Amino acid sequence: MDVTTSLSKEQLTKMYYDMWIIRNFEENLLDLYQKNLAYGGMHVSVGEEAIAVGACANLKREDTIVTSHRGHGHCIAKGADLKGMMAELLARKNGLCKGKGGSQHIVDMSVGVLGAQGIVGAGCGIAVGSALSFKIRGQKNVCVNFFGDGAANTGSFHESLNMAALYSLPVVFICENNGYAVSTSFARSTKIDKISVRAGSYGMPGVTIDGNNIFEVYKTVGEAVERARQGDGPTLIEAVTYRWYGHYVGDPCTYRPPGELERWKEKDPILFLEKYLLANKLCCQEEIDGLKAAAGKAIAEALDYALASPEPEPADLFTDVYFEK
Amino acid sequence: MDVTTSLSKEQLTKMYYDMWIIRNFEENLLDLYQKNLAYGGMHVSVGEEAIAVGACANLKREDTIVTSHRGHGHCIAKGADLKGMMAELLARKNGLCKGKGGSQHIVDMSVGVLGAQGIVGAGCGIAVGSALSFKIRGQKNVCVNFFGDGAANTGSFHESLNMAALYSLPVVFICENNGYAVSTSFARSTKIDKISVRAGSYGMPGVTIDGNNIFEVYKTVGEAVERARQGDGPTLIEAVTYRWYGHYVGDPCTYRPPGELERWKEKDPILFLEKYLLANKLCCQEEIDGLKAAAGKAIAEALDYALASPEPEPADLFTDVYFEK
Amino acid sequence: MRQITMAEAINEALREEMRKDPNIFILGEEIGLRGGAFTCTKGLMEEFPGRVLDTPISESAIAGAAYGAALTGTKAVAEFMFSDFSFIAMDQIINSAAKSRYMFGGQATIPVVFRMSSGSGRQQAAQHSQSLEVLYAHIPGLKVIMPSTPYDAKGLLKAAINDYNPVVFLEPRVLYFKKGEVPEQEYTIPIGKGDIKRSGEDVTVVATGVMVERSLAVAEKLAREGISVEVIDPRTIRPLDTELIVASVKKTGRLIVVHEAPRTYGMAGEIIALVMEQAFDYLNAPPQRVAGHDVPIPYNRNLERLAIPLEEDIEAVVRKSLK
Amino acid sequence: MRQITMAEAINEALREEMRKDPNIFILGEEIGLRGGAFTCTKGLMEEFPGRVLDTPISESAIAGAAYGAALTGTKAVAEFMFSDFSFIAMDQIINSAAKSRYMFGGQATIPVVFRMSSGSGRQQAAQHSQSLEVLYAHIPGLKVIMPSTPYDAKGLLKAAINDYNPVVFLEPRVLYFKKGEVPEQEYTIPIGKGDIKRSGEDVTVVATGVMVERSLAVAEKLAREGISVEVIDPRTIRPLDTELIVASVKKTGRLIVVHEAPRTYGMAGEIIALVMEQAFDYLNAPPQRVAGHDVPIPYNRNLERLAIPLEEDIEAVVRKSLK
Ligand SMILES: Cc1ncc(C[n+]2csc(CCOP(=O)(O)OP(=O)(O)O)c2C)c(N)n1
Ligand SMILES: Cc1ncc(C[n+]2csc(CCOP(=O)(O)OP(=O)(O)O)c2C)c(N)n1
Ligand SMILES: [Mg+2]
Ligand SMILES: [Mg+2]
Repeated sequence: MDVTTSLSKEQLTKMYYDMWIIRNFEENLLDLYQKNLAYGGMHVSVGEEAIAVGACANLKREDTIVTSHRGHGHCIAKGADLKGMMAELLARKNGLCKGKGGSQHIVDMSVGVLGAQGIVGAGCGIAVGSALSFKIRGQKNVCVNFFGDGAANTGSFHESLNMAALYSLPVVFICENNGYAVSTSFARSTKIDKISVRAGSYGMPGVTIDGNNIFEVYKTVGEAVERARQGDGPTLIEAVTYRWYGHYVGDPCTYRPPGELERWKEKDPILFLEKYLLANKLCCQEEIDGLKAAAGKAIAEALDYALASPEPEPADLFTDVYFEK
Repeated sequence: MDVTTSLSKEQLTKMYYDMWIIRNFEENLLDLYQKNLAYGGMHVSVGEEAIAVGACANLKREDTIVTSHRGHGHCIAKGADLKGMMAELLARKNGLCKGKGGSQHIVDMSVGVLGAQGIVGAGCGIAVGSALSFKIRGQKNVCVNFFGDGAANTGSFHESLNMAALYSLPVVFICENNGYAVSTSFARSTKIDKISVRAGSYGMPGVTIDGNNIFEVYKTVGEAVERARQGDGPTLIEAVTYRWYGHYVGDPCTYRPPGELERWKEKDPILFLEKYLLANKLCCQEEIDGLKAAAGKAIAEALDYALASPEPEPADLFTDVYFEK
Repeated sequence: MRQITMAEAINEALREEMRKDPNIFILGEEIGLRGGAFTCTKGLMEEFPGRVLDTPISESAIAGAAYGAALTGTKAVAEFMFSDFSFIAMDQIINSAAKSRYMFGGQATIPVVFRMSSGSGRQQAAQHSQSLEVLYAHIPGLKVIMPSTPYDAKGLLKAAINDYNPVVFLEPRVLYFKKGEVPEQEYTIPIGKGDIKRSGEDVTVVATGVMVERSLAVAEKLAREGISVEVIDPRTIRPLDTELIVASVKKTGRLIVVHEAPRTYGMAGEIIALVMEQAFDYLNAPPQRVAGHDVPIPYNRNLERLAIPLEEDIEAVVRKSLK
Repeated sequence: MRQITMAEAINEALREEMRKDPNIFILGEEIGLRGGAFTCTKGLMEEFPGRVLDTPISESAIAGAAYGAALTGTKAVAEFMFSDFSFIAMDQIINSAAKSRYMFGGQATIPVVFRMSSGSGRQQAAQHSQSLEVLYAHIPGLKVIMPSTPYDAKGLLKAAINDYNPVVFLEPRVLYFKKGEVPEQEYTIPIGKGDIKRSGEDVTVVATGVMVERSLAVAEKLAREGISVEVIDPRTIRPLDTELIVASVKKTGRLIVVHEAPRTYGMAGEIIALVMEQAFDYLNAPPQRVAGHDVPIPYNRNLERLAIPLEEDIEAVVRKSLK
């Protein structure tokens, strides 16, 4: 893990903090969902935070991401406005989508968050489009596309990766293999062991990594981003991970073998980094506690903001259908 | 090529004859198209006959095939009614589709020809369905799906091959890589060299063969068919070949580098088998000439039949939209 | 009579037909082990091993395989969790399934049902809430069904499974867990036959899906004022029971069509045009539409509620037509 | 005035806009090296290196990439060789492009045009001959255009490219190589404005695409008998120029809608319903539809010819409406 030495304490603590922001944000959501303040289709990524944070730590503001239905973490890691996100999930007028999009359509164009996607697999094509944009405009930017193991079985994945490779586009495809697509285990959706082998079908590099090890994520994505930025084309990265809370809020998770969740909890990506920070004396316990508390506070503030935001008005139903000059 | 020894003279001469039938059929079509007796979208496979004939020689009547827009050869090799085919291409009432389908929708359910497809890539899913049918009914039959290099870039290809492998279905995917999708060369459609590597994305065997060598085709497909029949799942076979006459009837073929066609004509699959038959003294020149003449005669008869067939009547416009008891 | 939910009714229809005919199979995402995102296929994988296939997230292969199986004589029922996902399968549904009998000059029969949950009402936003009946009903070769009660769902699904044509079967999602009367005895409902859900004399309201119960509530309310509303549920969107609708309009002289899908190019236009062609002289008032607004479905629940016709919207138009 | 074909007009529109704005690119199958299956993009790859992309046969990636580029500020024009292939891209066109401005609460503009050739007439059979305008025009968030002349094609395509909304641009295939007057000077035509192709007093004929010239021929013929037919081409299917149509019907008292797409759930229904709502009392005769038959398009050229309205069909209905 020589990558660790290249990361400053500031970077590392920011990563640690960001992961807590994501976890706090989503664990709050679970509660808000229970209270019927957030609703609809909602998918949390608790347990997978290292991928979002490790990947986005390599990106500039002008770089873009396209994410899936399980996108809160990616949006946060890319810098989407926390308050606007929370307000959106609460379907409020001050939400990033004015309450019209919700969890599956969170967007923050100002920081290159091109949107969560309700359609599994659709993001791959959109990412190709963003990368095409960069190439055509001569911008040295990169698009990162997050999606799940299930999405890798869609036609959109295939067509998009082939096109990205063909045009040598600046895009990094990150497949979060969390072992399931809803209740369907990875092994029940394809006969292959590793999604990364599919890179060979497009003539692009592919690699499988431990998605709960933020250093590995940071390093692998960093190299792929650099390659993309230099004009050397796309990469497929499969990051193996696990979602603690099931597919959707309320999922009874009966499909999980006993003990599986517990084993994965031992691989908690946040704890992993925390231990590293402590063991290497980069932080003392007090600092750790301070970072956690700060994250909690940021979320509480976002929640206050969201709760204070009004509901949209009936007239809002009719706006934003078309752009009008 | 030890396969040759397992083929009887009868089988070999039938293969030779069938290839001539296909070539005669299609070269006649070119003429009929000029005369405006056949029309619409029409794609001939002259130069690729060894794949159709070599593959279908492994199939039983109850086995099925699904083909593409370039499907005349496959239909003929699987035993579709020649007269009905010719009448269909002339848009006549006695055509296999009563004149309503034409070249891109030729079908002959009675011999397991499940239809040509106007939509590139669509056949892959249909083949999966036919194979599913066999599996669910407990029939030990196989479906062979023919498609082009261009089709391998469609989402349908990806989803279908993954599904076929997942369920271990009795289907053989034969990708005829003739170097072009319309005017777009293979190298301009993907970065990979061999389509057969894509088999690895689905956990199925994949192999690239010389599509103009009928022995290689016969043997490779034979093994794949046998594996499928035994319940051991699908195979992806890439058969490299070349279409002499361009994409569609009338294609000026300006995209071809000079000399390319000539080089491929030297690899004429019919001549290849003819030379083999003569060199190994399986046939004398007289027999060869007799087979050619017989093929010419069969096509002439089919054409007579077709020309004698009436046009559909106006009322036929309204039939066959729905099945009615 | 016994009351069951629409999800249960659908489950029974599948189970009964699969018991009778070993040549029927079903496929889709989450339909096996999990029993369906909306429980419609619960218990079927256990009862029919090998005939209930959990698929990868591959809508186009699902539809292609269902069509291919049907083409080769095995009756297929494919489930799409949300009708919105069926766009990915539209090539297979429309270019292959709908047209092949015709293209093949009658050589093929295509006993396939494409089941899909439809409509808004669960705050799932724009990509999980559409009502797409017209996109399918415009296509020659397809039949399109949208039941509004458990009874209709069961009877029509059984008919659809045994129809040798491709059928798109749209199940209003918010009705899955509402109960209604369904007899224990077997029955089917013919495709193409509408149902007079309430008879009346003053105005004909043609409504589909969720709009049927809303129209009935309005009819009930207006009845107390002596206004007699006839509520017709065509149940089958294609082929449409034109006869039933035209006869009703000839009786009442007034037509209102109510649907959840957006107004513009929605199904109301077709029904109004048909009635104009066949009963122009019988109309005492301009035919009216009460339809979803021309907007994507929003996430916020209050906005979502306003996006499609409410009882008060229907009531207002009925009153207007009687003026 | 100068006469050019519709294919040339489209080519000019693309060329002129690409010259003005380096931020426009085009992508599709066969559009570069070959210049388009119907020559619409001839010469553009040479003139605009890097901005004309030949794609693999990957319609869903074409549409996804076009949308993604537009979302990030690069104007995209995607070509689908046949509108029938756009089914494979419908998820991207409808679930992504049409809805994202709304879902994103106005954060996005989507300057993308999905060009596609449309209709029958070349004996390509059922999978290469559809008229799908209603499937797109039913969707809030999309604009849908179908020109009937080279002049309209050029002016409207230029407007579409510069519109910040997703536009589906349907080009009647059999009109590609017909010539019409197109000025040398630059012009655009506003989206949403219909055109009175011939004014008249006795009956309003609303026609689109190929049906415009057929309707005009009928009008010409009937004029000799003193029957005065007004022919309106809405040009934009969504948003529809309702005002123009309603004003015409108020004048003539008679409405006939003519389109190539199959009758059932076709665009005529919408236009008739609109006119009923806004001009019921002005109608002197029941509004009529002359539309494609409810069949897939057959291969045989005689049958194919009969599948869509002929001049004689239009004429018969016009005469009937005047009785
Ligand atoms: C095209 C499409 N099909 C089905 C669904 C329903 N669906 C939503 S999420 C999901 C599973 C996705 O699995 P995966 O890609 O592994 O992502 P994960 O949820 O595990 O993060 C499914 C099937 C959908 N949204 N879109
Ligand atoms: C989905 C779809 N896109 C585009 C086309 C137009 N088209 C017809 S054949 C063809 C090329 C097919 O190439 P390939 O698969 O290599 O087969 P070949 O013609 O070389 O046999 C194309 C693009 C189509 N029919 N269907
Ligand atoms: Mg997953
Ligand atoms: Mg090819």
